[in-house]
Order: sequence, then structure tokens, then C-alpha cells
Amino acid sequence: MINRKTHTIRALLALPFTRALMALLIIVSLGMVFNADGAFFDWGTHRDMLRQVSVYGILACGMTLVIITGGIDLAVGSVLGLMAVTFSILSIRLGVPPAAAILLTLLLGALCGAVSGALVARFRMQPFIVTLAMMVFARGLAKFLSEGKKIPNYVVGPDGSYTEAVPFFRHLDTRILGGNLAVVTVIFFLCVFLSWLVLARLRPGRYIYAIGGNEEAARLSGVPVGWVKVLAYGMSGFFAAVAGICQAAQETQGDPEAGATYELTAIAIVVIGGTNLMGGRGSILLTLLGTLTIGYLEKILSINAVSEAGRLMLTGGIIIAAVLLQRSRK
Amino acid sequence: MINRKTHTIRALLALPFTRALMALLIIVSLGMVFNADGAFFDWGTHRDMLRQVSVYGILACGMTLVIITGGIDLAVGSVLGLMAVTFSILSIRLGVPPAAAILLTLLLGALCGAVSGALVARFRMQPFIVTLAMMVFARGLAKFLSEGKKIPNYVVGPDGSYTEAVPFFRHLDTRILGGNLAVVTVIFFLCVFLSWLVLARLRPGRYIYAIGGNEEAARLSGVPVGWVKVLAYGMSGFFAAVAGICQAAQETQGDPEAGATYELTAIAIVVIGGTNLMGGRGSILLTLLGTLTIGYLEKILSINAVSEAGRLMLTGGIIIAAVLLQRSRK
Amino acid sequence: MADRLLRMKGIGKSFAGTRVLEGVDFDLHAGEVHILAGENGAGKSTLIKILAGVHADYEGTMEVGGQVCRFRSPRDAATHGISVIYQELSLIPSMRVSDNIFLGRERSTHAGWMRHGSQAKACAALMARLGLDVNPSRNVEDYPISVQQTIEIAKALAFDARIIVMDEPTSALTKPEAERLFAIIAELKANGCGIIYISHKMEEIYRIADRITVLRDGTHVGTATAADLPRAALIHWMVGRDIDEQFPRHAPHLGGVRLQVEDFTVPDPHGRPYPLVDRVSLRVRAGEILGIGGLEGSGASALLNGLFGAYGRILGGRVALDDFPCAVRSPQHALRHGMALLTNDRKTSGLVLSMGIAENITLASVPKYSPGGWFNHGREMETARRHERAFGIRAASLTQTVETLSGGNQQKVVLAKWLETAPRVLLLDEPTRGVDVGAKQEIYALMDRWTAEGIAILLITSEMPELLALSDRIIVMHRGRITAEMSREEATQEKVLEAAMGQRSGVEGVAGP
Amino acid sequence: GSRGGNNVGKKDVFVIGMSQCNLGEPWRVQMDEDIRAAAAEYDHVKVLFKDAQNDTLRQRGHIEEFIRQGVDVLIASPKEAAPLTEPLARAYEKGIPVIILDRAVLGDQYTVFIGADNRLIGEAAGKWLKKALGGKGNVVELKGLMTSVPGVDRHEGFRKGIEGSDIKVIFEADMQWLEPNARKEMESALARFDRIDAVYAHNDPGAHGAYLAAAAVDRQKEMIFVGIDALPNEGRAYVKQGILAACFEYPTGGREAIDTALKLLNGEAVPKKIVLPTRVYTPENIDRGGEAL
Ligand SMILES: Nc1ncnc2c1ncn2[C@@H]1O[C@H](COP(=O)(O)OP(=O)(O)OP(=O)(O)O)[C@@H](O)[C@H]1O
Ligand SMILES: Nc1ncnc2c1ncn2[C@@H]1O[C@H](COP(=O)(O)OP(=O)(O)OP(=O)(O)O)[C@@H](O)[C@H]1O
Ligand SMILES: [Mg+2]
Ligand SMILES: [Mg+2]
Repeated sequence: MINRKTHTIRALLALPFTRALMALLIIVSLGMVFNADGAFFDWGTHRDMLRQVSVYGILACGMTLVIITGGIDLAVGSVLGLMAVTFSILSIRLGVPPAAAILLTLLLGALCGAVSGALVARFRMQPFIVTLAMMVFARGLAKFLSEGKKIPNYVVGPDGSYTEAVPFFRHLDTRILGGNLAVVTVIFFLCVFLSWLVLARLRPGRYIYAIGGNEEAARLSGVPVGWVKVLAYGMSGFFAAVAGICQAAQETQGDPEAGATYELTAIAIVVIGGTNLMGGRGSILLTLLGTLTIGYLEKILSINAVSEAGRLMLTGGIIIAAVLLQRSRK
Repeated sequence: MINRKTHTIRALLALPFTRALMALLIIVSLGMVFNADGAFFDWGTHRDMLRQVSVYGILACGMTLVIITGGIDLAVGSVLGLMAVTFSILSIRLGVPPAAAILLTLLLGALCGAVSGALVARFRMQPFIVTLAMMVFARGLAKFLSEGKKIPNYVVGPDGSYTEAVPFFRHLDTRILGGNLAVVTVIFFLCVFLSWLVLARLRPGRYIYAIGGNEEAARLSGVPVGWVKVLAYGMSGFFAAVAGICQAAQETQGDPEAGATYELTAIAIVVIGGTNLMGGRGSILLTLLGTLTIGYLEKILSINAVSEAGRLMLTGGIIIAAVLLQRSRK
Repeated sequence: MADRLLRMKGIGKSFAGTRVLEGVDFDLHAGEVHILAGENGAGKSTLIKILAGVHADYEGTMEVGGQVCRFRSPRDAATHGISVIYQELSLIPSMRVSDNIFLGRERSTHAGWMRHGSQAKACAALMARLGLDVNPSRNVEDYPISVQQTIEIAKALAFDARIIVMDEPTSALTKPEAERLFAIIAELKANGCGIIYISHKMEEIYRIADRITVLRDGTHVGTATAADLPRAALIHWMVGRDIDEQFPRHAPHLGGVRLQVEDFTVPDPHGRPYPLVDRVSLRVRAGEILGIGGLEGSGASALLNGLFGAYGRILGGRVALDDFPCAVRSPQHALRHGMALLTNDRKTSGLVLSMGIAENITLASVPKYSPGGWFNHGREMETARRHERAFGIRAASLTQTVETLSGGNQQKVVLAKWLETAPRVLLLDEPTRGVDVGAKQEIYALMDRWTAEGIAILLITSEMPELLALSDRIIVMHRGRITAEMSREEATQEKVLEAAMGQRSGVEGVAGP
Repeated sequence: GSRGGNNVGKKDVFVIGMSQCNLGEPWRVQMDEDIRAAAAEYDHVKVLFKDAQNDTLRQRGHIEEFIRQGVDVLIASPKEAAPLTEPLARAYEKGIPVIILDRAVLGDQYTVFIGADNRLIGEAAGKWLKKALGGKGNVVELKGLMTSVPGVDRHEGFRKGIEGSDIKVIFEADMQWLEPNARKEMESALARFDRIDAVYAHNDPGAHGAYLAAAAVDRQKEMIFVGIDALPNEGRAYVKQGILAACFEYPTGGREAIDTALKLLNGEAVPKKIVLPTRVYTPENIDRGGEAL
């Protein structure tokens, strides 16, 4: 009887979900110890953490899909920047109504991703290098479209006064539930939900896991490998566009430099969650936990005003520690 | 007879080496067309290209070893920065003689790599995340050691004049053969030679390929998988230290920010050469060709003063084109 | 006994809480072949992996050459004169043959300088001794699986090992190659080596066995000399009950022509001018099993893969299904036309090892379980349960990942997957590879039932008795062409082998290349 | 093409090589823009722009290329002092007029240095804040990259400026010149401190990010925001919008560089060092074009 019990606990502890949760709990308890004069116990801190990490989390949703297919998408940060610029140009400069601008931006983001996916699928190129090229290209395009300058959300009147150009930016960067939850966080949760639907409840999810697990077996079982890859990278681009719009709204401008190095954070989130970079395994819930872990880590370092050097060293150390917890049996 | 001939040519064209060479030749011929008023036909241009690409090439040597084991080393850029700082502190601040400072720096670099390797081998952690953590940590350590400031190779005299502190920096950043070849380029070639020895002529090379080809089979065949990984990552750290010393010499200072994003260039070089990121295949000669390809690409864009946006977009496009040429059959 | 090479006593082993071996005793004498038998998942491979130093944490003791040992690594075991041919190929496909042969025991100077030339020469000599036509400087992946398997055998023999373990060495070998292996085994015995041999093939076992040890569910059932353990008793030891060991092939109810193939050609993927399949024509009727015989490189596997669209659009020839022309472009397309292909390597092309049993079973019919895109997990589980019962898949739960299943159960999962697509034509490439007697019997019964339901089956198998007993008609291929066709009644082992070596009989010949 | 040749005066087109160390910062984009705009006023001036992507050695390569190409004037806004001293000195020795913009190099092997003084600007910001806060208060300092010289100068100058007052810097963090980072750090500061009187950010986007953080918790009225750079579409626009209480111009010197280059080409004498005047912009004076310091 006792034996059986330890056995169950052991099995539970071996679950990726439990491990990811443990990593998160350890970080949170660190926060309780180093609470910066109680700032950590203020809901505002958690709300802000959630807002800050939302953009990374949104990118990580798409990254999860791509990583489960056995690929990687290094372009998300650049596509975020490109889409922040695109959305700003559309809505601020060209006066396209927000709804239409959003739609167009999301489509273009999905297109960027789909192009990577198509290159990976059609020419069997390595995802790392394809998306690296896309990363460089999208950044160039963002700079080209914006002429290297930020596109701020205001218009200068004839009398030299500044007025907000598109109120939608402000609406996106606000809070709901009595100011207790940022709208971008809600969007992040929606993205998590959408990814969960795709991965766990819809047909393509099954294909995504199958391709990551054994592409050849999947192909011989009639899985439309090419299309599924285009879909996965396309969704990654779509989420990058969502993140780009959120980023632009929070910055009140479209910055062609936005999102630089965000891809690394997104990957770190996915891996810290416990999704395997080899593909075929993982889930979006793990990514949600990973997002919170990274979010709290950053927040705790920030409220304690840890120096830059210390911050980097601690981040490196804690990533290793978290992944050690996660290390899969295989 | 004719059939046999086309067959041989086909087989030749299918060789990774031939493909990498073709990519290089295409870039070079682009340079001949866009020669910037003949600047491309000046040997000085090629000499400078070689000097500029040497540091990347040195990193790419270590990256090749790691990639052939089926891993990746994202930390090389940061370790370069850390070692540039270490070398500068040792030789400029502490007055350690150059030879001893070099030795110590190389050892420490190898140690950084070996730590990544040990984590990958001992705990079966994913190389991507281990070296990502090491990348963040090493950057933090570099900033910590240097207190966030550059360590310049001069002393300010009582009269406010600047005098060189360690002449060795200048000696390393000079040219030989009648000014026709930079010393750092010679060092790069030495690194290529060393890697070639290891990969093609020494026993550990067989093990590196074997682990990348099928780790489990290698283990069953009695390959000391753990040690070989420590060796591969250790060598990558060693080469990063070599690159760090070269970088410090060329910058005449130890910059804690040095080498940021160099890892991506190093990976791009290896992949454009035709070494497969899946591991088990590739060679250092391919990396040499890849280094030249990237070097010429940058040089051509630079001498033609292509705008930043255009440069990024062209780089992205050309990487794709080069890899399309390379795409392996499997 | 003085010439006892090995003695394992009370060996126990668990994986993450599951008991795999319990109190197993095993010993090996010089100059004997000791068969290790048992069902799939009985623990045979685990036992020899302990011997080989792969698993270092186990209970019990081990004596090699009278000396108590505990190996920490495969290298450790190798230095004690133990050489292993593993069940899963342990070659590095992307490396040269000579590098593979010497992997872990390279010929190099003390400084580590490789002596490639010396290795290549020694490798060539070894290949010649074993009668293999293999170029030491080519990559292993350039050779078909059967040749790779013989390279693996050569690798185990390259060093003077006293104890040689062979874990299903013939699972990918054709008859003549297996014969060559038996000759080698005889030679090794004569030289005083001890051989531990694992196999599911009864003919083989009785051909070479001196003694037999049987494991069941990780426990030691018994050890006996081959003479004292008749076939029926061995099977009883293995599965714990009697099995009526025969090929249940009922009189076929042949229907109309289901699959008609004319001048089917698969070009060489590397552009060499010799096609893998060269203008093959054949017909299979509903309810018929057409057996395809042939040696390594015969093109039989390529024929099935090509028909299924695994190499893309058909480049030469015509295919008709139930009299409708059908130009298959991809596996997806072939599936839609009612074809199903069981490949000869379940690990690399049959299963998604990281997915569960149920998920693998429905993988080829996902659209059926996700009408409108929404996945119906309940129905999926129902189906999986149905197949679990029908095939007798033994697993803790249907969500268990298939990587943790034994070979036989894995094979049943693949079969279930293809059956779930309700195929009209079933292409089977080595359906019983690595499957134990009990499971084999079940698969034979299933094949018989499927033909009764009107499915046409194309069957490749390297086990001659299986081919002769199951096929209603047999064609034999050699270098991409059909060299013989015979009815069930006409077929004999000799005739098939003769045709497989290239002698033509009864078929319109086309001039050779 | 207009390569080589020593007799500059006779040429119909002057080629000016401009090596920018990095175009990731809006301020530097503006510098290139200013140069481009100034050069566009002269028909016979052509500028070649190169961007070193924040890489010292790449910038060194650019300088070597310009030398080989034989540009008529070389403008460089160096990433680093020490490592680029040598290459620029080589150009200078070859007789190419060398104009150093913004960041200085070591020694005197160049023709002209044009730049503003970050330390002075930081100090001015400190003094301004001292006055605005009445000599006491809690200040958050959002620093630029502290491995860069401007970051250090703006920090040290500021500390000097507030010296001797009761102003306390209660929270400081490195935001790496990036607005999203500034917002994050400011949120942490807001969570920790109930009373913040002012935010001093090393650049305007940083101050803007801090403002957004404060506005999100409705505390933007509690404090004032001060930034540096005063680009037309950033800092000055923020002042105009009432977001920043003050911003201090850090002039790019782009126009001055072209003017100086033409003077040099015409053989006129120019001073070795041109220190650019800076201005402060506040809501009161913004419509008047700021106020010189
Ligand atoms: N590394 C492992 N981790 C967990 N379980 C394992 C591992 N290796 C083997 N097993 C389990 O141990 C049991 C015995 O497996 P083993 O491979 O020894 O069987 P076998 O007798 O060789 O079967 P087969 O005839 O199919 O090769 C099986 O249930 C298998 O699932
Ligand atoms: N177009 C192609 N693309 C990729 N691989 C191919 C192509 N054509 C053939 N092959 C490979 O060549 C092999 C041909 O095998 P062949 O038919 O000669 O096998 P076989 O004689 O039945 O031997 P075995 O039983 O060992 O598979 C196939 O298994 C397949 O892997
Ligand atoms: Mg086995
Ligand atoms: Mg076959």
C-alpha cells in the first residue's frame, strides 16, 4: 500500500506538467523571500508581470506549435517588429480603420510565417536557417517601410499641437476587471486558448505532434506534412503579428526595432516549460507555466533592482536550474 | 560513355563541397558585377574581407565541431566577450605577460565550453537551452568583471597623454607577407587546420561524427559519449577564447559587449557551408567555404554602401538562395 | 565446469518502477550456442544489455571467465571479450563502413592519430572473409538494411571476442545471408567461442541450438538442451499455453481483379541508370495473398513503396484498382484509394514512438475521427479498445506511448493502424519481423480473416515457410524484375531461391542490363 | 565616379563617406537624416552611408573601404574611441579630411571633432530637476546601456548636477536605451515606492516608457518626467503633448558636419573641436524652439 503510494507520487513527479509547476513554484517562493519590501505581495506587481510577459507569451504560443513539429522559428521577433510597423503605418499613416488594419496585419504576419513554413516543407530546408534568413529579411523590411524611424501615434495639427491619431492603441493598452488585468494579458490567454484548441482538440494538432514525432511515419500515414508545416509556421507568424499589434499599442508607436532578441526569450519559455526541442512532445499548458516562470524571474530581478551583470548571471543560472528539474528521462 | 560522364558530373554536383563552392562562386561573381568602381578587384578588399571574417570563422570552427555532434553552441559570442575582457584584465590591468595571459584565457574559454558540454552530457539537457543559459551567464560575468566598462589598452600619463599599455595587442593586429595578410587571418587558418586535424585525422573526430550520426549506437559501440561532448564544447569554448583575444587585439580593448549575436553568424556560416544541423555530417572545409561566402557577402554589400534596410533584406534573400543550392537530398 | 565462459545469477532489473527481470540465471559454455527465447517483452534484450554493460544498475551477480564482474559501460564489457550484435541496428549510417567496424576500437597511434589506411585494409579483409561485397569507404547508409545487418555482424566479429551475443541477427536477412551467418557461427563454435543467440524463428533455433533458455515475463522458465526440448514444449514454455503452430490459410474466396499493375517502374533515386523496379506487371484478386520472394536488392520493397506513392508520383507504368486507373501521387492519395502499406521498419517509418497507442492506431484515418476538424477523442478510444481486443495488444493503457511497448505489440499497433483505414489492398513488407511465435500466429490468422473479407494482400517476407504457406500465388523478383511466378502448389523453397538468384522460369524475359 | 585625385577643387562631384556605428537608435537615424538633408542642398555633394551595426570591427572595415575608395571627406560617428583611433588616423595621414561626430577618438589624428557634451547635458538635467523639485524629492533614474560612454556620462553628469541637494535616487535600472524595458523597470519602481517625484531617463523613449507605466496606474500626475535627446518626433513631441516636463537636446551635428566638410573642401580653416550647443525644451518654451543652455 505504501509502496503503491510512493509509486504514484513518483509517477506524478515524472510528469512534465508537475515539473514545470515545481520550477514555477520555486521561482515564486524566491519572490516571496526577496519581496522588495513587500512589493511582491502587491497584486499590482503580478498584474504588471502578466502584462510584461504577455508579448513574450504570445510569441511562445506560436513557437510551441513550431517546436512540436520539430522545427524552430527564429523570425518571430523580427516579424513582431515588422507587424508593429505595418499596423502603425496602416492605421496611423494610411488611416485604415483599426479592425481592417488588424485583419490585414494578422494576415500579413501569417503570410510571413507561411513563407518560412513553405520553404521548410517544400525544399526540406533546415528551419533554423530558413527562419534565421526570414529574421534578417523581416527586420530589413520593417526598416525599409518605416524608413528606420518610429511611427508615433499622433498627428500634428496645423497649429503645431499634437493629438492622438488612433485611439485604438490606447484601448488595447488598458485594463479590465476593475483595473486588475491588462487587456494584452487577456489577449495572451486567448492565444493560449487558441493554441490549446489547435493542439489538443483539432485535427491539425494531431498532425503537428505526429510530424514532430516521426515525420516519415506521418507522411506514410497520409498526413499532409507540407500543409501542416505551413500551418504551424503560419500560426507562429500570426501570433507574432498579434504580439506586434500589442507591442505597438503598448509603445504607442510602431518601432522597426521592436522585438529584437524576443525569439530567444520565446524559445526559453517553451523549453523551460518542458516542451522538447526535438519535437513530438509538449503542450501549450507547459508553455503557459514557462511564461509565468520567465515572467516572475524577470519581475523579481527587476523589483529588487539587481544590477545588469547580476541579472544576467542569475538568469543564466536559474534557466539551468529550471531545466535540470525538467530534464526528461529520454 | 556520354551517360557515364553526365553521371559523374551529377555525382560531383551532388557533393556538399561542390555545392558550397558554387555558392561561394556565385557570391564572388556578384562581387565582380557590383564591384564598386573596381574596388572589388583590389587585393586590399579581399585582404580586409579576410581580416573581418576571421573572428567569425574562428567561432565557426568550434561551432562545426559542436554541430557535427548534433548540438549547438549559442554561447560562443558571449564567451568571446568574456574572454576579451579576461585577456584584457590579465594583460593590461594585472600586467600578466602576454604568453601567460593567452594560455590562461584559452584555458578559461575551454572551461566555459566544457561546462556547457558537461551539462549536456551528464544531465542530457538540450544543447540549445544549456548554451543559451551559458550565453546569458557569460555576458553577465563579462560585465561583472569589467564593471560594465571597456578595458582599453592604454595608460594615461600624468600629462594626460595616452600611451599603449601592452604592445602585444598591436602585434596581433598587424599584417604579414608584405602587408598582404592579416595575422588574425593566419590564426583563423590555423584554427581551421586544427579542427581539420581533430575531425579528419584524430580519434576524437570519429567519435564526434559517430555521436552526431547516432548517439545511442555510438554509446553501444563503446564511444565515451560524455567525454567527447565535453571535448567538442570545450573546443568551441577554446576557439571562442582565441576569437576573443583576436577581437580584443583588433579593438585595442576588452569590450564586455563584444561578440553579441556573433553566434548567429557562426551558425549561418556552418550551415551555408553545408554542414547539417542534425549532426553526423559535414566538414571543416565546408565551414571554410561558408566563411568565405559570408565574408564576401558582407564585403560586397559594404563596399556598395547598400542601405541598412536593403542590406538586411538582401542578406536574408541570399542566405535562402545559398542554402537552396545546398539542400541535401535527405 | 572449466570452460564456463559466463554465469549470471539472480539477475533483476527495473525501469522506473516496472519490474522487467526477476531472479534470472543464465550461463554459457565455450563452444556452444545458447538460445535465449521468449515472447516479445520477456526481457531477453534487457538481459543481454546487462551483460554488455549498457545497463549498469541491476541486481544479481555476473561472472565472466570465473571472475566476478560488474560492467559500467559497453567499452568495459568489450575489454572482457564480449561482443554484441544489438537488435536495433547500432551502426552510424552517415559514416564509412570501416569507421563503423572499428568504432570505439579505432586503429590509431597513442597520440590518437587515425590509421585510416590500415583500417580500410583490415576491413576489406574482414569483408572478404565473410564473403561480403562491401566497399569499406562507402557510407553504411548507401547499403540496404540487409547488408547493414551483415555489416553489423562483421563488426561484432572483427575482434577476438570470447562471448558473442546475437540479438535477432537474422530479422533483416534473407535465406542465403542467414546461411552464411550459420556457417560463421559454426566456425566460431569450433574456435571455442560461446554464442548467445536470440531469435523468434523456430527453424533457426533448432538448426543451431545446443541449449535453450526461456524467459517469460522477466522470469527464468527453464534451461534445457535442444534435444530435450521439443518444439511444442518450447512454445509452451514461452507463452505458457499450447499453440497450434501452423499456417491457418483457408481456401481463398477469390473475387475479381483488385489491383492491376502494368510495366511499373521505379527509377534509381540517385540517378543511376538501373531502375530499382523495372517494368513489373502483376495482378492481385480480391481475397488473394500474392507473395513476393526475393533477395536483398530485389526491388520488392521498392515496388510496394512505389505503388503506395512513397516516392511521389508514379514515373513509369500504370496501376488500376478495381478496374479504375489510379495514378497515385502520394501516400495520402494512395490511402484515399484504399491502399495501405506496412513498411518493413516499424520504428523509422511505421510508428510515431512518442505518441500513444490510440493515437498511432488512428493516425492514418484521422479525418474519420475529426469530422469538421474537431477531434472526437471518445470515438478514438472506442476504436482503439476494439483493436486492442481484436489484436490482443498488451499494454497498461491505451494512452501509453508506443516506445515503451515490446516489438510484437508495436507491430500489432501498426497493423491495427492500417486495418483501421479499411483498405482494399494491403501491402505488407515483413509483417512478422521481430514478432514472437504467439503474435505471429495471431497475425497469420488475421491475414486469413482479412482476405476472407475481400482484401487483396501483397506480402513480402524473408521467412520462406511463411511465404510458401501463406501465399496463394508467389512471384519472385531479382534486380527489379519478376523472374518467376508460381502457384501455391508449384512453389518450393528451391524454386523460389533459384528464381531469386536470377534464374528465370515461366516468365517472359527481357534482356538484362 | 570620382575616385582618387588630389586636386579636390577641380572636381565636379565631392564624395563624402559617412560611417555610422549603428542605426538601431532613432537618434542616429536622425543624424544620417540630417546629413542627407544638408547634403541635398548642394548639387555636387554625394554621401555614401554605411552602418556598422554596432560592431567596432565592421566600422573599422568601413573606414578602410572609404580610404581605399578615396573619398573626399570622411565623416565617422565612431562606436568606440580606442579601436577606431588608428584606422581614422590612417585616413588622416593619407590626407583625407576626417570629421569625427559625437563620440571622440584618442589623440589628435583627425581634422575636426563635432559633438555635444553628454556630461554637461546630464549635469544640466540634474540642475534643472533640482530647481524643479525645489531641492528635494525621490527620483527614479532609468539608465541607458552602462557599457556605453554616453550612458556613463549622462549618469555621472546628472549625479553631479543634483549634488548638494536632498534629491534621492531611490531606484535605478539599466533599460538599455529601450522603451519597453524602461516601462518594465518603471513598473517595478512604482510597485516599490509610493512616492516618486521625478523620473530621469537617459533618453526620451525611456522617459516615455516610464510615463506609460505611471499612466497605467494613474500616477503620472504625481511625478515629472525628464529625458534627453529631443528628437523632433520623439522628445520634443512628448514635451508638446505634455508628457515630458523637460527634454534636453543632444544635437546630432549632421548639418554641422556637412557644413564643415564643405568648408574643408573649399580650403577654409575650421576649428579642431566644435562643441555643439544644447537646448532645453519645456512646455513653456517649446513653441519658441526651446532655450539654449
Ligand atoms: N529503457 C527502457 N525503459 C523502460 N522500459 C524498458 C526499457 N527497455 C526495455 N523496457 C521494457 O522491458 C521489457 C523487456 O524488454 P526487452 O527489450 O528486454 O524484451 P525482449 O524480450 O527483448 O522483447 P523482443 O522479443 O520484442 O525484442 C519490455 O516490457 C520493455 O517495454
Ligand atoms: N525514389 C526513392 N526515394 C528514396 N528512397 C528510395 C527511392 N527508391 C527506392 N528507395 C529506397 O531503396 C530501397 C529499395 O529497396 P529494395 O526494394 O531493393 O529492398 P529489398 O530488396 O526488398 O530489400 P529489403 O528487404 O532489405 O528492404 C527502399 O527500401 C527505399 O528505402
Ligand atoms: Mg529484444
Ligand atoms: Mg524488402
